[in-house]
Amino acid sequence: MSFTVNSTVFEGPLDLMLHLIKEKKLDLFALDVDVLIDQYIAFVHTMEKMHLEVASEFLVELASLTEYKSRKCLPRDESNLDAEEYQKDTREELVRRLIEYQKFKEVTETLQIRFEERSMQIAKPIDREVLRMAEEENLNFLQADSYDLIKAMKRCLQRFHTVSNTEVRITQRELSIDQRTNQLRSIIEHLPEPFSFSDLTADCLEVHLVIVTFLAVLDMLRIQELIFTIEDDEIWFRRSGYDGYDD
Amino acid sequence: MAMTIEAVLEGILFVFGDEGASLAQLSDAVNLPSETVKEILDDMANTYKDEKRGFELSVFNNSYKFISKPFVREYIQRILTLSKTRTLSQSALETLAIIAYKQPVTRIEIEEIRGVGCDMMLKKLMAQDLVREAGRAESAGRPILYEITNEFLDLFKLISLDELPHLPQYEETQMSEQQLFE
Amino acid sequence: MAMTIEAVLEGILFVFGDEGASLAQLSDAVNLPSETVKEILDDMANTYKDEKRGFELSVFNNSYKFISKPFVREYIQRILTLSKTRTLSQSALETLAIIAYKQPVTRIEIEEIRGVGCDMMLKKLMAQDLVREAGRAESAGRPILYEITNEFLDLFKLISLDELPHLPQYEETQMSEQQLFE
Repeated sequence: MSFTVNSTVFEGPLDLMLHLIKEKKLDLFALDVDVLIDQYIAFVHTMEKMHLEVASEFLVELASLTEYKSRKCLPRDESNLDAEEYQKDTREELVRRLIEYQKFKEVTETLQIRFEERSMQIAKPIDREVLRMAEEENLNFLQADSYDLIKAMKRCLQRFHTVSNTEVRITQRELSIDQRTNQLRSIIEHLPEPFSFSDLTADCLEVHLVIVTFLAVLDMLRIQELIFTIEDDEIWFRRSGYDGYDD
Repeated sequence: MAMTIEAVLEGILFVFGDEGASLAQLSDAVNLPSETVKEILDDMANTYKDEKRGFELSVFNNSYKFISKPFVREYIQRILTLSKTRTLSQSALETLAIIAYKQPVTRIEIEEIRGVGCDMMLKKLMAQDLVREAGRAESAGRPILYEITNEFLDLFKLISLDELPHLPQYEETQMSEQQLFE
Repeated sequence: MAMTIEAVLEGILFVFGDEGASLAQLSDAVNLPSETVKEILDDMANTYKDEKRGFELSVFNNSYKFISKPFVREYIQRILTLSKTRTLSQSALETLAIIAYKQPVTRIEIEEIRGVGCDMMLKKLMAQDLVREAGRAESAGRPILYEITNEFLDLFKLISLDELPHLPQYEETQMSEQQLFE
């Protein structure tokens, strides 16, 4: 007997049985249970012979099917109807389980399609402005579990990922100090005063850009577009009100 | 500046991005009954279907958020590497499907249908916020019950669980066909 | 699905959010000369002026991004104040998550990942005993290092940091291994 599939592709014994039913063109709704059981037992034995690791669920099922088979082979005691009952129950139960599982497998295909469709669609990250506004609010109600934590982290990483990709393109072009100065002017427009050097480098993901930013800030201080104070180890900047342009 | 309720709702949803906003939050914000807001949002959702629009309104469990239309993704990929889309294994999908149709459901009930243990899988799905605990069953040992989350609805583009495709009912139909041909 | 260049551009700009996209990126994406794209964007910018729209197209230095219209802000504030939403704690959670996963960590490192300043947030978290200082880094300026506290573990019902769910990248590899061996 040749098998083109290995055990790892099956989700469990029921999945394997459904596969066998399909492969051997058996009818799930008028199932010849004996044929299926033979196929199943043969398959699992082959897996073992090939020294494949067989998951315990497959073996548990194997054991009960083997029991069913051997009981059937025993000479029938006419006075005892229990054996017949047992066989009927086992057969019906197996068919019922297979049909029930088949239903979910079928519906899973529909779900898979929906899932793939949805995964093509992207939501935009929450506006940083809202995060900033939220920062002002109180935290006393903070209620969360560790899953909330990982969700928050994922969100950060996703945003970080988007930023780093866009930034890579920008840095590739080697921003000049003048270009960075122009960028800083627009960044500063949205910053509440006083702002710190780290506020100005919040979008810098490479040291190179931090240095360019630093040089640009020095230049803006030189032309008195910005003024600074030092407090608590941090340099704070304000706009001087002077627009910084020479003309 | 001139503005309409639509504009306010669009603005809020735009700003909140992937957080989305609930119907309750939106009605609170604009100070209108939720039925009215829902109607406006329904109308809005329709206008986004226009071929000139690049995003649409997604609704699940009375939560709303904007998501880009599917065709946008390939264009974005030309200029930026998007993180790989999430994948769900066959076993994850099966487990989710069983929970969605049978919820609230115990681990044993799921395992009976799948025929395999799914302790690890449940933990993984919970870590991904697709499944959550929903109290305990009254039965012996009071086992934990599981149900699906809003995240699940979002991930499968379902407005609510009622939208799930019907489970096939082939016992009767197929059986009777069978009998016909016998 | 029917779509137009406008839709693609709108979709891209939508996904880029407050990062915005440059004219060069947008023309690359749709594979059209930048003059053509600029014209389309100019037209688009005009349509967003409609009173029914909640955001507009801002152009700066050949960089385009959607920003919400000014009147939206007060409604956002209302949602933040009225409903104790997850959004409210989103900031706090993000900051805590980064510290927990990367500790000991400097403020700059946190801000690099979050892309937002978090000076105030750190002060609040310290006031609540969820975060504490943990010496200074050896790097230039010897910035303060932060780590999480036992109260943090309590709040998140964790016995130790080892119990934190794995970060997504790890999860990815685990998932595929899992699939292989299942």
